[in-house]
Amino acid sequence: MSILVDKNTRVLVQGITGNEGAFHTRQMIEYGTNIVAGVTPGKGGGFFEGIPIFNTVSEAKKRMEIDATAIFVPPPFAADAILEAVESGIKIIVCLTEGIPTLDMLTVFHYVKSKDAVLIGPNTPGIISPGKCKIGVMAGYIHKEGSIGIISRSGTLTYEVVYQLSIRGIGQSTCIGIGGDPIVGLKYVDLLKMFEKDDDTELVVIIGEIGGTAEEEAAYYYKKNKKKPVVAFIAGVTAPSGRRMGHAGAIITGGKGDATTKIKTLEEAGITVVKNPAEIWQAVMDAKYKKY
Amino acid sequence: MSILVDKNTRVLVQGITGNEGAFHTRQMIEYGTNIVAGVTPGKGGGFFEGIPIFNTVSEAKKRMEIDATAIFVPPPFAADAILEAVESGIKIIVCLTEGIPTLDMLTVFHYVKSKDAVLIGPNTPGIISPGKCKIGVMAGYIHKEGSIGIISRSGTLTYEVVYQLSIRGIGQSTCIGIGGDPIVGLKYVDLLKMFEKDDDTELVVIIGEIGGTAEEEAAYYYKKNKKKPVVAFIAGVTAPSGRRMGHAGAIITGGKGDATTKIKTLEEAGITVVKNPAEIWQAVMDAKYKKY
Amino acid sequence: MKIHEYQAKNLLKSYSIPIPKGTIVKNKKDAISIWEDMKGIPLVVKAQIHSGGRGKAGGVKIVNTKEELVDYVSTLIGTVLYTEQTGKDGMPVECVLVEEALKFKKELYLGFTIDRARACITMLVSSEGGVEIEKIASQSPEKVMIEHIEPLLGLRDFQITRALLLTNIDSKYLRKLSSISKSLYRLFIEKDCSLAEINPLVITEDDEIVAVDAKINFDDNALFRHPEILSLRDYTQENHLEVEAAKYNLNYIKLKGNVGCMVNGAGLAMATMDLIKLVGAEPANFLDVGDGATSQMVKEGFKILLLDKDVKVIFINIFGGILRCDTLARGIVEAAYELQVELPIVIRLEGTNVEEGKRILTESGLSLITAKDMGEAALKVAGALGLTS
Amino acid sequence: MKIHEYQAKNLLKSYSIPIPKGTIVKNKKDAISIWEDMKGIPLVVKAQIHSGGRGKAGGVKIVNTKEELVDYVSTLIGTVLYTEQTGKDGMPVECVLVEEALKFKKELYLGFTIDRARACITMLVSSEGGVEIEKIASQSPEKVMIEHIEPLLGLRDFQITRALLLTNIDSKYLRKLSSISKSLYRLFIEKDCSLAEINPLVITEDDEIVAVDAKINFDDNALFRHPEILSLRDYTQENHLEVEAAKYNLNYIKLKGNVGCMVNGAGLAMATMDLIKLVGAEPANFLDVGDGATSQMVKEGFKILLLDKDVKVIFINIFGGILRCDTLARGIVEAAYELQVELPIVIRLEGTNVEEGKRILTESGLSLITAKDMGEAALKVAGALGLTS
Repeated sequence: MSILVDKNTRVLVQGITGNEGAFHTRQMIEYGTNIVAGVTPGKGGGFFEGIPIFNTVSEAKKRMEIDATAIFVPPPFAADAILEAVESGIKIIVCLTEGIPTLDMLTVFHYVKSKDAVLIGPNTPGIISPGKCKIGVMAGYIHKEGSIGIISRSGTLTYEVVYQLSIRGIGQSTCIGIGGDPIVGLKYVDLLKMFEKDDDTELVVIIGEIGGTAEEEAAYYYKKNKKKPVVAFIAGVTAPSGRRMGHAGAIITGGKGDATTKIKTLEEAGITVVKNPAEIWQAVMDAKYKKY
Repeated sequence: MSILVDKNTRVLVQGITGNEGAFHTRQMIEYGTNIVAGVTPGKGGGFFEGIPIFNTVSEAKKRMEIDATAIFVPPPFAADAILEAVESGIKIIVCLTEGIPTLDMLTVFHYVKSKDAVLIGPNTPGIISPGKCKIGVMAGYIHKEGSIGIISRSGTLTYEVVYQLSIRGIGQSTCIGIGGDPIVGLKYVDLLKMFEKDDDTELVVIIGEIGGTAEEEAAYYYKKNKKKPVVAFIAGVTAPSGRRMGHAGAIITGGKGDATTKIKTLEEAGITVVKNPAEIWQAVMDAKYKKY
Repeated sequence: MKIHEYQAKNLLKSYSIPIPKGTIVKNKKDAISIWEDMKGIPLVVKAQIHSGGRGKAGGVKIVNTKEELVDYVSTLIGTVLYTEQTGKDGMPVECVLVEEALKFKKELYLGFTIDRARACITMLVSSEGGVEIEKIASQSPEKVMIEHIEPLLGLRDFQITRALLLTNIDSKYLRKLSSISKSLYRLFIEKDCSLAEINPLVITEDDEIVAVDAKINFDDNALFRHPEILSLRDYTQENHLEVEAAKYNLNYIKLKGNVGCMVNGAGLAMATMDLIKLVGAEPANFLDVGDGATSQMVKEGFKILLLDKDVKVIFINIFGGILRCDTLARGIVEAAYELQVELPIVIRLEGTNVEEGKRILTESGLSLITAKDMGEAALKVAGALGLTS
Repeated sequence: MKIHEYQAKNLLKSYSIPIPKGTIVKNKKDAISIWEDMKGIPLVVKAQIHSGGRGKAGGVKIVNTKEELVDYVSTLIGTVLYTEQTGKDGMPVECVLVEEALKFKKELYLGFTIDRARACITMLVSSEGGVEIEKIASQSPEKVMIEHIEPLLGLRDFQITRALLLTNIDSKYLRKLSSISKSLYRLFIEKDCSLAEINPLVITEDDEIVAVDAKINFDDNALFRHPEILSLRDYTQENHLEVEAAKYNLNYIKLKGNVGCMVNGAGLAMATMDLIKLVGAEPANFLDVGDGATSQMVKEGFKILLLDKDVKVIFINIFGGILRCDTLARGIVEAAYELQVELPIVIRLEGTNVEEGKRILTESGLSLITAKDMGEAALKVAGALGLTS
């Protein structure tokens, strides 16, 4: 099993004929993702790699069965693309775009919620249920089917952790990048709840970083509802205050969102926090074989 | 029994020290309504007829148990007053104000809905469960406790109908003015559903008028879900097209909302539509004693 | 509230929506002056009245020479036009709009209105402009694209794109049309419109997109926050009795019958009109003096009814709730004396302090016809008109 | 993006928020000129740098005579200020703001920011202005009123009234404060701010409400739609290496250590910094060349690291996903040759085509220190610095 996406997930790609969209659509197909349609306004009626292209999401939705969408649309138009997907009735939205204005995302966030859809990202590498479905830009081959759930705010750091695990034979159920922006859709706490319910996930890895309080929210939830072991790493112990560390959301402001506070809150909730990013695999193994 | 309000309803009055607010607060108290607090910004800490006044609704809500609010606030500020009430967690809102801009009401409508509150009005005489609770401006004495539910878009026409019934010994369970504006909170269909569930209501009178499709929506619902007899009257058979007949919502536009269509739709749904407004009591008696 | 086409176009212009070159003309001199300015290009002259159907009524014409222009302008100004919508009174032409007669390839429709059932603003787009949207909608509904606008989101690009692509408008016009749609939406919101439509919105031979005709109505309830809109009101386009009534905050609408009626409350007023019709007579008006009518308002209402020469009988139908019937009866008696009303007056009073009210009427010495309920009152109205029903 | 106080005040002014009379001064002549204009009323001179704490650092002063003004302005301009926030490099004063020194009765705080957890804009109001809001919030939280703004509703009157009444501000100021609050909110929205605060917002002795200091930050992601804001950027207030890096789309932040690090991806870059610290060294910078770094970007990243004289060791940590390690290795080799790097370079490569990448590095003849994983790489970095860990 896995959460959110699996072998049966039928995927739309918004912006399928753009550079990024086209490249990653090919990669996703190669991985085995079931891409059923694409959208590029003005190119409706055409095909990309044999996949029908529509002018609008609502047209695609009317003609095809669609469960999820991957959005590869430039920042000025990406919020609109998410709204279009939600309005058309798509329930799982993965927005890969980096650089969407924060105020646009405030509206998007509330609209997505009001329509009972879920949004992964923006500014995310996407979601992958290894061996089943990949909606995103991560390299598929570093993943391995298994029982570890991973929730992260970053890209390559997640690949690093996944790789540490995979080469030691520890596979993953589902890996999700929640996105590096200040306002994202699903957060740690939402996904932790899903993993808690997923029979095939036995342990969850949380890869956090400075900025915001999403890690703390997960800790508060976990403190009261812990069922499965959770291992965490928080990046940015050495990050200075008030500076945006690459990700728009990775910033300590007004004394809030520093790594030390996050680590403390997670540990108080009974979560194992690893200090050395090179040793996350070790902590996972310890927790996995110590059992709960 | 009754719907929405009864002997136990604890009522706030927003704009309690204004002319209208003060006058009708006294009338409501006289009728037996349980007014527990008032709000007038800047007059917090004072009292009106022994009732504590607060500066803000949230303060009133924190200090007192409040179930419903009556809003007597001038049009430019009334939408804000509704929003304040909803935001503070009040679930039944009766807005008496006439003349609120329509665009303000669009926002209000959706916000009320998103917070699971109900709004009666605006531009309504209010709601009365005879003998139990009156939140509004109708003359209490013309009502009589009984088993007829009344839903109407107008004021004096409702009094007329209520009076026709009361003087003939036919009492009412609850009488609600949904308001004469184009955008109002609860509509016929919402209230019809409530009356269908209310054990003490045996018959419902719908007093409609030209404009919009609220009567038709009720008819569509009734056609599929009829349980209790419904008698209706539609005002405005002689009203010209394109003119606002007193109520902001009473206007036939683009060939929509004329009385003849409404009457036809209601009759097709199995509702008795009275043509002569002086004989509504007769139709109610017929339906009541014919039984169902 | 309604405004003239030229006023609507000025508003569009202030929102960067292209309109034809032109100006408002009130006399011969203005006409000559615009002819010189426009250097002899073909012009269209459009009578400015608050009504559609001006073309058929002879209020719109293309002119090719200076003489034609001056002649036509002279004929139009000061005249009264009778369209399908104006009824028998017609509407006076106080000014005309003279503008370049554009050559265009295509007429579109673009409009915003309020969807009452969904409680949202709605955008309507059609590739078949130039005729009434209701007509297009009933004849070829597939040619009218409707976009409901979520209050949280406002009008979104994807909606504009969708509506335009589905109406088969060439996508090369998308950018311009999208910008016009957004501007019109902004105007709708910022000016509290109840209707804002451009019809036709044309694609010219030079691929420009221009608003050739426009109709903008405003929410009366929101005029308090738009003095700039209120100042556009043209009373010459409204019935003079209605204008008079509005001064006293009375809701009055002139109709074509002969029973002048005065009622408190809009619903009861409509019901009273319907009742008059049921007994074979015709209401001369709608008059709502308000749920909380004062004796002063009753008096002003009386005056309005008496100014209407069509009125043969007056029917007063009052249900006193919070308002006391005695107060009201005093107002009626006072007004009847002062105004020396000679028409038959049928009165039905009910509600609070009704007995005292009736006593006042009886003791007034006026020859008032009273009735115990609405039904009886209506029959007495018919009787006063000599109708046997 | 940050802007200067004077730029923020100009923005406030364009939104009808009152600011003190004053002007920006860049030299002696300007100073004399404003002295004449202001007719000898007491003035305050404020150094314009992108940092708080200017007062304590000697960057703010009230002057009462022309000489005092000219002297102080001359001293400030061209100097470098060191505040609590600037760190050891300080910030250069290129211009100063000279304005009337207002007499006031009360200092308030008014600010808008984004609440990430609730995904909404938040208004903060305090009756205790003049100090940092974080300080007020931690010392007397009851004095800070927080209003969360629903995206559907926007900032509402009832929220403003509530916030102001609860902070015990005299209700006679309500109307003015409400208007300022709405304006600042509108500015926040229309200019895509991440922070907009007026602190202090003062009530003067004449009962006027004036913004005496303001701080406005903008969402970098939204600058593409605000060229007017982007033009306010002052590069003199930023680290020159960071400015240089930004030209090549590199995310670079100067820190105080001596290990120059280059990483692909922000999270991995932070983790790498943390790892450097764990082995007893200090990162000299944060440098994210992006998930999809090209060999060109790697080269530019190298250049930036070499420009930093503090750097003693270079640590390259790359996890190639979609990006292939062989492509990357070629970029590194090429750059190292071209730039003639003499510092020790520790490289850790992992991911797609890593074997080919490693072969390229080995065969390059460069004295690169390679490592099999992040942990080993960090230890080798420590070793290269002569640290025994």
